[in-house]
Amino acid sequence: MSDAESRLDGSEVTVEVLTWVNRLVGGSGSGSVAFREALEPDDSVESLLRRFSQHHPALHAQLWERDGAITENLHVLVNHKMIGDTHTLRSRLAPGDTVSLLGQFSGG
Amino acid sequence: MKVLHIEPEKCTGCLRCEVACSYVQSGEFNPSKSVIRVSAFERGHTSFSPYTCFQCAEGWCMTACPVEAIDISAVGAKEVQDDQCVGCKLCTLACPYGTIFYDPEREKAFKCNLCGGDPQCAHACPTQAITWIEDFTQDWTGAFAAQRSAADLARIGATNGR
Amino acid sequence: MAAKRHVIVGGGTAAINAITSIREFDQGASDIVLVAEERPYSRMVLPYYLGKRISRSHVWTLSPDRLAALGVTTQIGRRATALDTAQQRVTLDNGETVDYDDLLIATGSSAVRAPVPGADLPGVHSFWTLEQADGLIAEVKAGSEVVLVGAGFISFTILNSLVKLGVRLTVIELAPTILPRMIDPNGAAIVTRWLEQHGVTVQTGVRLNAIEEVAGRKRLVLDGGGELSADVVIMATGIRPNLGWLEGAGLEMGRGILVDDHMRTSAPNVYAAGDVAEAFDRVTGQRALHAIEPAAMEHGRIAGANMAGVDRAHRGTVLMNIVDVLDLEIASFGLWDDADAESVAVEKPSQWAYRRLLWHGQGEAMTGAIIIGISEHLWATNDVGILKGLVQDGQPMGAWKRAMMDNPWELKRPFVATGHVGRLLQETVLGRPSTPADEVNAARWVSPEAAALAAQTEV
Amino acid sequence: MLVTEKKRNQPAGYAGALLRVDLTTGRLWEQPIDDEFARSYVGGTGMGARILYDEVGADVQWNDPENRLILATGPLAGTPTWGSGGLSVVTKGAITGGATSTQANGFFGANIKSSGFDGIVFQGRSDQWVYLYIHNGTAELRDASHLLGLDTWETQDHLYEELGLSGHQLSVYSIGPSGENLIRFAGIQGDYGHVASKNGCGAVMGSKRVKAVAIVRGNRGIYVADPRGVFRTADDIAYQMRTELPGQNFYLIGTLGGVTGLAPVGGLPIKNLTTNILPAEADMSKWEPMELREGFDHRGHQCNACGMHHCHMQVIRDGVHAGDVVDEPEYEGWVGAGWAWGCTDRTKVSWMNTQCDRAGVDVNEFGWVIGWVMECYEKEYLTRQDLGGIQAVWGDADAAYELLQMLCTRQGFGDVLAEGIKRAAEHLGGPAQDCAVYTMKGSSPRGHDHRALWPEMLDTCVSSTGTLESGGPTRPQELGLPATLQVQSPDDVPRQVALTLGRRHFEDSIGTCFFTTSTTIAAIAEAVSAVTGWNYTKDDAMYLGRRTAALMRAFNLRSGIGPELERPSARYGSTPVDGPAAGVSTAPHWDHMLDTWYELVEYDRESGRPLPELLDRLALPEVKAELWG
Repeated sequence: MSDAESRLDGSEVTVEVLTWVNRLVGGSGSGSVAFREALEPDDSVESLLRRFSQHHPALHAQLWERDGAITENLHVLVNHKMIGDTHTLRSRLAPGDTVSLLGQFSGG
Repeated sequence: MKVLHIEPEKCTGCLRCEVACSYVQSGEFNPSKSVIRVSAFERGHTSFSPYTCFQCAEGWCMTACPVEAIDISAVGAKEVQDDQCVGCKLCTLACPYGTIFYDPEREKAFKCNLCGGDPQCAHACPTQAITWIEDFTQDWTGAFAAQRSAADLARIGATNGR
Repeated sequence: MAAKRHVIVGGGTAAINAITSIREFDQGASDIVLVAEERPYSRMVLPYYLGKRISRSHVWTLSPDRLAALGVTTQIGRRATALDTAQQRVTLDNGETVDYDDLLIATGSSAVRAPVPGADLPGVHSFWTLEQADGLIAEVKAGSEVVLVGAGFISFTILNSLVKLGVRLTVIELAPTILPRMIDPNGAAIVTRWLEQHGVTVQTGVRLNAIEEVAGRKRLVLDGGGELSADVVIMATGIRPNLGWLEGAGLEMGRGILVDDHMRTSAPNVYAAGDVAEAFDRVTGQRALHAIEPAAMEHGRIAGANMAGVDRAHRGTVLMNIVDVLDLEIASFGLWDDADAESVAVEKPSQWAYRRLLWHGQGEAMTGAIIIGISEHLWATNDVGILKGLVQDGQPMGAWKRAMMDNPWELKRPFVATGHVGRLLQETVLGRPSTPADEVNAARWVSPEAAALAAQTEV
Repeated sequence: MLVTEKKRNQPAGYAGALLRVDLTTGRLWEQPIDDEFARSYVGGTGMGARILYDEVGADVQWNDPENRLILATGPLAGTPTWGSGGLSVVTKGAITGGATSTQANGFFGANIKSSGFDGIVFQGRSDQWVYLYIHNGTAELRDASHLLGLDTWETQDHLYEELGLSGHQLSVYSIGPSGENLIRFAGIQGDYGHVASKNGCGAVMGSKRVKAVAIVRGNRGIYVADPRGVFRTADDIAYQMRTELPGQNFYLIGTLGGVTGLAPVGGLPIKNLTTNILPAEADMSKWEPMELREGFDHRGHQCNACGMHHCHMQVIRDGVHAGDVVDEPEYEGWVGAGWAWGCTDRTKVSWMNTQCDRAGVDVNEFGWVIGWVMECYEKEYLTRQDLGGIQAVWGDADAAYELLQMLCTRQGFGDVLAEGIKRAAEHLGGPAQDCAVYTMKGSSPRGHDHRALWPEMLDTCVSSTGTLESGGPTRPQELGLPATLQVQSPDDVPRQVALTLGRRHFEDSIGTCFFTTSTTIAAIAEAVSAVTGWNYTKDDAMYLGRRTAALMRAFNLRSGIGPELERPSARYGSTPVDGPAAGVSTAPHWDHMLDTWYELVEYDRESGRPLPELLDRLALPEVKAELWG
């Protein structure tokens, strides 16, 4: 999906869906599936994801808890940094940012 | 006719069929009372297959019974009638597959009765290695067992001349 | 044209199977006459009757209703006394005669007592017929001292019941080990220990010289001066086929009536089955007397099919026995006693487990086996039947033979991996490809008259 | 030999007795499990913690005969609930000198219950090496001298032949050479690939001279209170596992997704935490989960009644070990037997993982030990001579295998490594010590880089069990946590670890696998209720879990393990120098996180003691008396 990245214009962000989570957006469950998503004014990480997931019912069903929060089962990264580091879910996104969704792993 | 169709390639050896079967057979979770039994066919504790009554053509157990305690049920199972069975074990001796057993507690023979047409082993199997479908009874496991045990057999052969 | 008349002499397992087979194939097109001394019952269940595990009514096999349903005419309570193969005629003990188009001799066998003084005293029992079972039941009480003379299969079938009835039991045997015609000395030693641990006294290598009546009890005088005292003596010293009535009939005889693979005797239209028939042994291919229930069943079924005009050959019976002693299972198959065999024997003393596998002439096909184990362990495996399957199928095991010699405890893998299941699934006694439920209804054939009667009574 | 009668009035779901074994005297006896004990401690870790607390005093060391080694299962074991073969091991461990709770699965739980017991409690020390044989209510110590030196798989192979059993007819849980030689991170391995690996429980077993526990799949049935309910709750959990997160992922691929899933967040440990940049030579396409599975001939190898596509065997396709049957590594195995020390050849890692299982060592600690040795070798803190000629170059699987042999037999420097990463590092001291990954309690982390995953670092450090105590938060809202948990938030992290405390203790008490209970605690409690007939709620489950946690905490305080040890080693707590978590650090927040955690779990911040009010609520007056006078 380098194609998507190279053609980003000033008003878009990349949403990349990694690991098994990309099965929920039509991927194979491995590697990365990336999308361009138009950025709207005042878009936060959360509002962008909310709009993005509307196009992907399987993801939508798993991403949002009943109370509207993002499920604990996914990690959200902005520009390859975990939420909480440089961004929170309410942080504004800038054009060219990359939001990543991937599965959580623990234990084993 | 529906049969218990077994695909050993799909069996993971979890023995959930035994757990479910034993409940139907004995009212408790007790795999020694299960009439479907999973064995490993490869060294290293792997390559498993379930094994149960084939409901064979003439029913060696059924014809051996001196008191006609084994009938054929509506779904084609050779079925032990507990009230008739005296526990003489002739059926266990006659069956060349080893799929009819004796319960010393109840003093009765017992075997697969296809759960009256709703086999619980097939329900319990998480991988559909056991299904209840229209087919002809056949040797489900022979080729699989031969293939998976070939390496062991070679090893045994290699130590033969020792 | 008059319907063909089948005459069956004897009411045991062979006879019953012959009758049901005839009906399965001819759907009632023939006449069947059953000549039996007693109302048919199952000998196999008598030990359970003795042990009060089943009711007396449970021993009957062919009830009058069932006989009627099968369209069988009966001469119950009659004994055949002579056979005229030229006239195709059987004479009964009341002087009547029955003519046959074909005849099945299935007169079974009788218990034989050791020929010692006192063997016929009251209180000395055999256990073979229902009448004898009734006689024994009347005498055996909890706390009775019982001596079982003979430690063979028949003895062992009633041993459980006797112990459960609470008798004090002693078993004596002429041979050096118990169950001499069923298991080898290693196995016998395990079973003997088990018996002793369960309070049964076992004496082997002991000859009984006489039985005496002393103050209402029996005294058993043994060779070498020993003696035993008992309330009840049971003689389980063997059985002999009932062939006396055939003297002069001209049938070819060995130890029994010689039959071919269709259960045909040397006389035209005369068949023999069960304990009287010297038929083929599956493993040796030679004729032998197999006085065992499965042989009677197979013989009867084959004879019945052929009598019904359906050509069916028998591949021979696997010699096999199973008996348990207080939940220790003991079984043997085929040529378990073969001096000319390569064999392996293993034991797990703490588990009371033992097995021997035998390979005749160092061949690659397993030809015999012995298995012993505690019931609750043994029946958690498929091994009993698998041993039968291996002997029955008789296929070379190739490299698996070595595996089985190395580890005789693991039978299922060699059995399955060598394709026995696939071959055995092709095999049935009567050679039918399959038995869907509707065909079984044929096996349970009911005459139209009986069906009509049943329909009426249901209303 | 102990011969027991079949029980007729045991609590539903239980075999009804623990098998007690005094190795010193050779005496075996039954400790009946009555309703009250079953209800209060459930099984596994719960019962183990109670026995440990009651019977092992302050002056008892891990290798003293008076230590107890408890191997127990729980009420769900042997039922149709997925993964119901569970074993939980509780003891005073060789690594921390404190309580241990470590699990394995396979068929232990199902087989031991069918043979008449819910668990085994070892005490004393045998003169001779023995193995414990259990069959249908009988138990017997048997000579094991002929099994010495065999690895865990060979031990099971050997007992199969010796006992004339095969496949699932026999479960063997044994120690390998590592346990025999008292390697401090030796575990107990069973049924080819299931390891209770933490806190040196295998060394404890070795110190008692028990080589193995051999359990025949017996014929004692398990009575349950509500059989239909047992099937229904099992089906409900299975349905959730198949269709909903987080279980769905484990259902489909087990833990195989960990390597590619953790790398993007900086959670994949590479070369002893020296970097988080994937090595150039690593072909990550081969590490995608389905590629890992399909890169080998794989064979199902599930635990009792389990429908997960989790545990498998693999047949190695190529290389010198082609044709070998190995256990498909868990995520932890891929790391400990490879990534942690720079080996990214999946075939070599897979093979090495099984060598660790066979030797009976904890693969996590193995990874940290080898990673540390290789780093020290690179930095010349350790020379080839120190290592008996081994060239411990990053990623060299042959060197790692030689080091494994060396430490399992305590030869040369292996004797130092056998003491575990903390003690080995302290032995060398200086800058070498600073490279080692461990906690001050002596334990080492799982195979994640916790510098990016703070909850696990905090959990590992405050734990009383020798490893993660709370575990990951499954369905956190159920426990009053927000759904979205920020794993690098100084406020969220201690809340998450604290409010989850107790869940794992309950899960590890019921006889199942924690992967197959990746569902709500309410659903788990309902399954336990169906089996036992006791109406457990979510709150009951957490209460019982918290109680077990408090017992273990009290035991650790008695053993001299307090809050002062609750921090990571220098490297473990360091700041990632590169990769996704570069610059992120727990250090500035550590005290704050501990403060918050202590407040929420209601333990005293200074002394570490559970507060009196908590102990009152948990109905543990004897613990209160011991801790507070």
